Formats: sequence, C-alpha cells, structure tokens
Amino acid sequence: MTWTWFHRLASPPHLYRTAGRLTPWFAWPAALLIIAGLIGGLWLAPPDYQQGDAYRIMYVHAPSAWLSLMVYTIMAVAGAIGLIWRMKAAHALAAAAAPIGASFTLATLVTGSLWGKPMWGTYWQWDPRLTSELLLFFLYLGYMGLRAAFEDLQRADRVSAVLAVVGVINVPIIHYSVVWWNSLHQGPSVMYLGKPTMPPSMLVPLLLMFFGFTLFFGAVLLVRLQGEVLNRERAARWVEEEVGA
Amino acid sequence: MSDTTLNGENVHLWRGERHVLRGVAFTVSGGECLQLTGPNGAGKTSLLRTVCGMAYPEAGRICWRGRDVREDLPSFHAEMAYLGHEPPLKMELTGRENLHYWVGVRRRFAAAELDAVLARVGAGRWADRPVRTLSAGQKRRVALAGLLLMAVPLWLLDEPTTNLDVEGQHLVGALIDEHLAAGGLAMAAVHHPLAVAERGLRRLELGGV
Amino acid sequence: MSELSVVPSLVSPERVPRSAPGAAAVAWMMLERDLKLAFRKASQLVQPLAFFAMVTTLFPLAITPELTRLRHIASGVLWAAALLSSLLALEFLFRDDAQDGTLEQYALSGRALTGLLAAKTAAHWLLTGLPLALIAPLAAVSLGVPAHALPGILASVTLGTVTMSLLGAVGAALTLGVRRAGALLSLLTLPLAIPVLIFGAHATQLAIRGEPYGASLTLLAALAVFGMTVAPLAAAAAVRINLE
Amino acid sequence: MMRFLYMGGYYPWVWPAYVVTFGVMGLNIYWAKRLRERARRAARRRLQTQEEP
Repeated sequence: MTWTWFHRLASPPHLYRTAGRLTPWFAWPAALLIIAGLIGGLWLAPPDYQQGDAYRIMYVHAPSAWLSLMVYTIMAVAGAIGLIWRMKAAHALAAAAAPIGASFTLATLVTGSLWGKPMWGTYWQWDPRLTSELLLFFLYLGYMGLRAAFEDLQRADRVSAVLAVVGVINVPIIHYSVVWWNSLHQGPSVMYLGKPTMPPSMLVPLLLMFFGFTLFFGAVLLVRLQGEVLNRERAARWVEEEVGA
Repeated sequence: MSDTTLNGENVHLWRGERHVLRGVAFTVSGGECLQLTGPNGAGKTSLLRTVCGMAYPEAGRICWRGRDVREDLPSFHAEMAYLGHEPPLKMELTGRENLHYWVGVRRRFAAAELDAVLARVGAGRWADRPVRTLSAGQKRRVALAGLLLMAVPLWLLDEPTTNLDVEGQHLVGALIDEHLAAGGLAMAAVHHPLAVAERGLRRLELGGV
Repeated sequence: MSELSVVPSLVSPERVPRSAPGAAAVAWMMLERDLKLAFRKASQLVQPLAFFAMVTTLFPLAITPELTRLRHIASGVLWAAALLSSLLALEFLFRDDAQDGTLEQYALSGRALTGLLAAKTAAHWLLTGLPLALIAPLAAVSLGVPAHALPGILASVTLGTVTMSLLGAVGAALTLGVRRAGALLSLLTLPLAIPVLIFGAHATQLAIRGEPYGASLTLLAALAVFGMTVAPLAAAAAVRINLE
Repeated sequence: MMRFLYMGGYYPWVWPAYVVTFGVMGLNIYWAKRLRERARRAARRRLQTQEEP
C-alpha cells in the first residue's frame, strides 16, 4: 500500500521523532543559504541603476512575502487533510505553522513600507501588493484569534481548519479584486520584484534567500510541531519515553 | 426476528483531558430498553451523544442494523430521536408550532395525528400557548409529544423524567413500554430508575473515574 | 394499544411509507420558521437599520454638510455602513437555536444541514440585507447623491448584502462555540468581505457619476453565486464541529 | 566598510529592514523552543498525575 508511509508518518510518536531528527537537516542548510544570500545580496551584487542600494531590501522582503503566502496555503491544505481524514497530526501542523506565517506577514509589511519610504516618499502606499499583504495579515489574525477562542484543542483544530479552507479560497479573490481596485485608481505601478532582466549577480542571492527562508520555516515548523504533537497526546507510553517522567 | 439492533463495540471517548468512555460495549434490540446509570460525570450523556453521532469516538464503533452508523449518518438519524437535558423548544412559538417546525422537517403528519400525540402526553390544553408561558414539566411533555410524533424506532433519552411529577414519570414509563411493545428500542440515561416493565429492561452501569 | 394506533408503527421503515417532505418544502419550512420567530421579537429587526442610518449621519456631521462634497465620499460611506450593519445581527444567526437545542435537533434530523442553514441564511438576508438595500437609496439622497444613481445603489447593495449574509453565516457558524464572539466574528468576516466592498463601492461610484456600472454588478452577482455554493457547505461543517 | 554601511544613502531603510526580518526570525526560533519546552513540561506533569491513582 502506498498509503502506509503516510499513516506511519502521521502517527504521533513517529512524527515527533522524525520531526526531531529532521530539524538540524533544515536548520543548518537554512543558516548556510541565508548567510550566503546575505553576502551575495548585500556585498557582492551591484546597486540597481534605478533604485540604488534600496533594492537590497528585496532580499528579505520578497522571501518573507513568499513565506506569508506559502504558509497560509500549507495551513489550509493541512486543515483540509485533518478534517477529511480526522488526522490530528495535520491539525498539529496547521497550528504550528500559523504564528510563523503571521510573523513573516508582519515582516513583509514592515520591510515593504521601509522600502516604500525612499521609493514613494511615504511609508505607506495603497499599493496592491502591500494592501493584499495587509489583508492576509488580518486573515492570519482571525485564524489565530479563532484558535485561541476555544479551550478544547480538538474543536479549535477543526473549526480553524474550516476557516483556513474558506480563507485560502478567498485569498486569490481578494488579491485580484485589490489589483483591479488599484488599476481603477491609477496607483503607482513601480515593480520591484520579478523584473525580467535581473542580472545573475542580483538573482542568485535572491534565490539563495528564497530557499534559505523556506528551509528556515521548515526548521521552526518542525520544532513547533513537536510541541503541538505533545499537546495533543494524552497518556501514551511513547510520551513517557520521550520526555522522561 | 427483528434486525433493529443497536450495538456499541469498545467505545472510547475523550473530552479534552478526560478519558470519559473507556471501552464501553452494549447491545439493545427491538423491544428492549437500555437504562444507563452511573454517577455524575460517568459519561451517560457522552455515550448518548456518541451513539447519535454528535461526538466522535476515538476508538470503537456504533452499529445500527449491523452497519457502522458513520457510513450513513443521515439515514441513521432518520430512524432515531434524541432528547437532551433541555426540551428543544423555541420559547416564542406555541407547542403546536414547535412540533410543526421540529418534527415537520422529518415527516409529514396530519393535524389529527398531532392532536392525538398532544392528548397522549396530556398537553392538549396548553398546546396553543407560547412555550415561554409553560412550566418546566409542561415543556417536557411537549418534547415527549415530539418524540412520539417522530415515529422512529430508536429513542435516545437523556434524563427523560427531569422536571416531571410522579404522574409524568409514570407517563414516560408507559410511553417507553408502548414503544417497546411496538418493537421499538430505547436507550435512556437516568438518575432514578424508570417506571418501565421489567421484561424489556436492561441495565448498563457506567463507572465514573 | 388504542392510543398507539394513531402513531405509525415503527418496527421496520419499509413497512411505514416514510412521508418525508421534499428538500424544497423543508427549506421553506425553515425560512418560514425563522421569519415568524423574528417578527415575534421585532425590536431586533430595526436595530441594524437604525445603526445604518446612524452611521451615515455621522459623516456629514464629522466632515461637512455640503452635499457637493459629501457626494464624493457617498459610495464609501454607504458601503462601509452597510458592511458594518450587516455584521450586527450575525452573532445570533445560529446562536439562539444552538442554545435552546433546536439546532441540534435539525442536525440530527437526517436532513441535509447545508440546505437548512442555507434557508436560515436566506431568512437572515430577508430580515437584514433586504431592508438595508431598501433604505440605502434614502441614505444616499441624504448624502447628496443624484436621483439617477438610486437604482444602481439599490441593485448593488441588494447583491452585496446577499454575499455579506453568506459570509456572515460562515463566520457565525465558526464562532458558534465561542462565548463573546462579536469582535472575533467581525475580524473573521470583514477581510473576506473586501471584494464585496470594492465592487460594490465601485458600482455605486459609477452610478453616481452617471456611467454604466453593469460590469461591477456582474462581479457582485458572481460573488453572490460563488458564496451560495461554498458558504452553506462551510457553515454546515462548522456547525457540526461546534455542536459536538 | 563605511561605504558598505552607508548603502548609497539608503542606510536608514535598508538596515532596519534587515534588523526587523532577522528579529522576526530570532523570535520565531525562541517561540518555537519555548512552545516545545512548555509542551514537554505539561506532558511530564500529566504523566505524573496519571500515575498516582
């Protein structure tokens, strides 16, 4: 059966141990990639001919933005799996991911507005990307608020999973309606991400940062996952072996 | 002879940190009433809610007519009635209106049938008053009328005699007896023994831990 | 056994022709019930409307009484007020029924909870969304909106409140098990309502300027249709979890 | 080195952006470890109370 690995992985003791074992395999490469990306992005890459050195904010802004979206999607997928197959491990994963995603969404907003000040002359522009990101931040806040409102972990898991699924369906609708809204009001359309003609000396550090941030998320997620799995486990013998009563 | 059998196998249920049901097993067949007893917190209500599919057991299963009820909850629900602690009535509506909107989504019934069940539970005189104005015992009787009107084989009753006077308690016993005689089955969580004929009565003692 | 004879026998369902009403009849019954209940405590019906009128009054007082200037912000004022007012009554959309146990009986009735909740949502829209849409043109006039824009405002608020009721049903179902859910409910529902706000306010703005607003109305209608397919499913799932 | 820190005049925005991002990453590491530690402590406590009766 191809499904056996899946169920084995989802069994709490196995998941707890695997997560513990995998953490360094995410953490060290993440550190390496991020340091390499920092050297490449801050030191080696040349200044942009239009934005000067301000574009270097992109090396932390863009990967944070990527994480903010990816994490919400992961939460929704994990939530759906948890709902459909009644899998506690999937809910634990969603619970572990949410605060990480929210914090990177906040980082995206702050770095975006720090980039905006020299570029637009103001810390906040109702630019479609930033506006969508702000709304995404509200979605995260709602998700975590809903989770926190329940005392019973299982109910919190399942109710918030429904919210994440509804939210992820709405994310593209919200994003495109915001883009459409922005096009009506002729907002500034300075694109600083995904320029087609980015020289390799600029692009390579960006890619390093993307991978580095993703692995960093993985490492933090695994640590949190261990905690969330333990919180969902009641009296199992394996817990005794792991934490040593 | 009849395949109307409800059985639970090795039912385990957790409520937060509490292991409420620990491997509960039972069988009830047509013509039988299973009386659940045990101290407060022993899991009587939890077991009833697990049986009716409102709580999801960690392990074990509930079978109706030999099939796991989880396979097809809607058709299982169509054959059962659950009465909780509080009569499920809207205060702003009359007893008759309550029954209309409550049982009416399950089956059509004639006005004569409604009158007959109301008379049977002794609720005929105040069925047209808003439920808000009724006493707790009168509300309970309206709820019992709903139970009869559903005309389903399986009754799941949580403390059905709460707030009823002695006569009302005998009424509950008589209703269950008639239900069993018609081939129905019942599962009731009780504090005080039901006034039910000994013949079809079975007991399940849940231990509180 | 004389009394029993009035109740159909129940040993096996095959012998009793099950006289279950159809899905449409059930939905209608639910709708009728909720309308009847609402009219028996009518004071709750007026509150969202009064709130809407109040909010739209705040703006002239806070900004300017000049109608020519109010006209420019009218669409924003109307839509922000409409979104906020439609949130008001939401918390009790399912809560009353959950508390007295009737919602549980519907969840255990063997009938599709999706359809029952859709009917309840429809009742909620009839009781709050539609009245809002009907008084929105009045509020618009008080903000200096020319008469030719009123049909557009009526149409867009009508469509927008449909989606709001649907989103609100999901939010109310999610927070059913939360004791004081008001603020959380708004936090959950409002970000999801942004597309409604954008398309609705835009349609209103175009209508005020006397330009064709059909495209925005179509988008609002699309949101409503999309909501009708997804929202009852999500609400039913959330209600079942919260009743557990 | 000073030229590097000067960032072509954009230092008031570039460096805070990096500080914020890495601050968030640091907090994430700290929160994650704290969550795991608390869960372990809670699990130990649960095991002890269960053994007694």
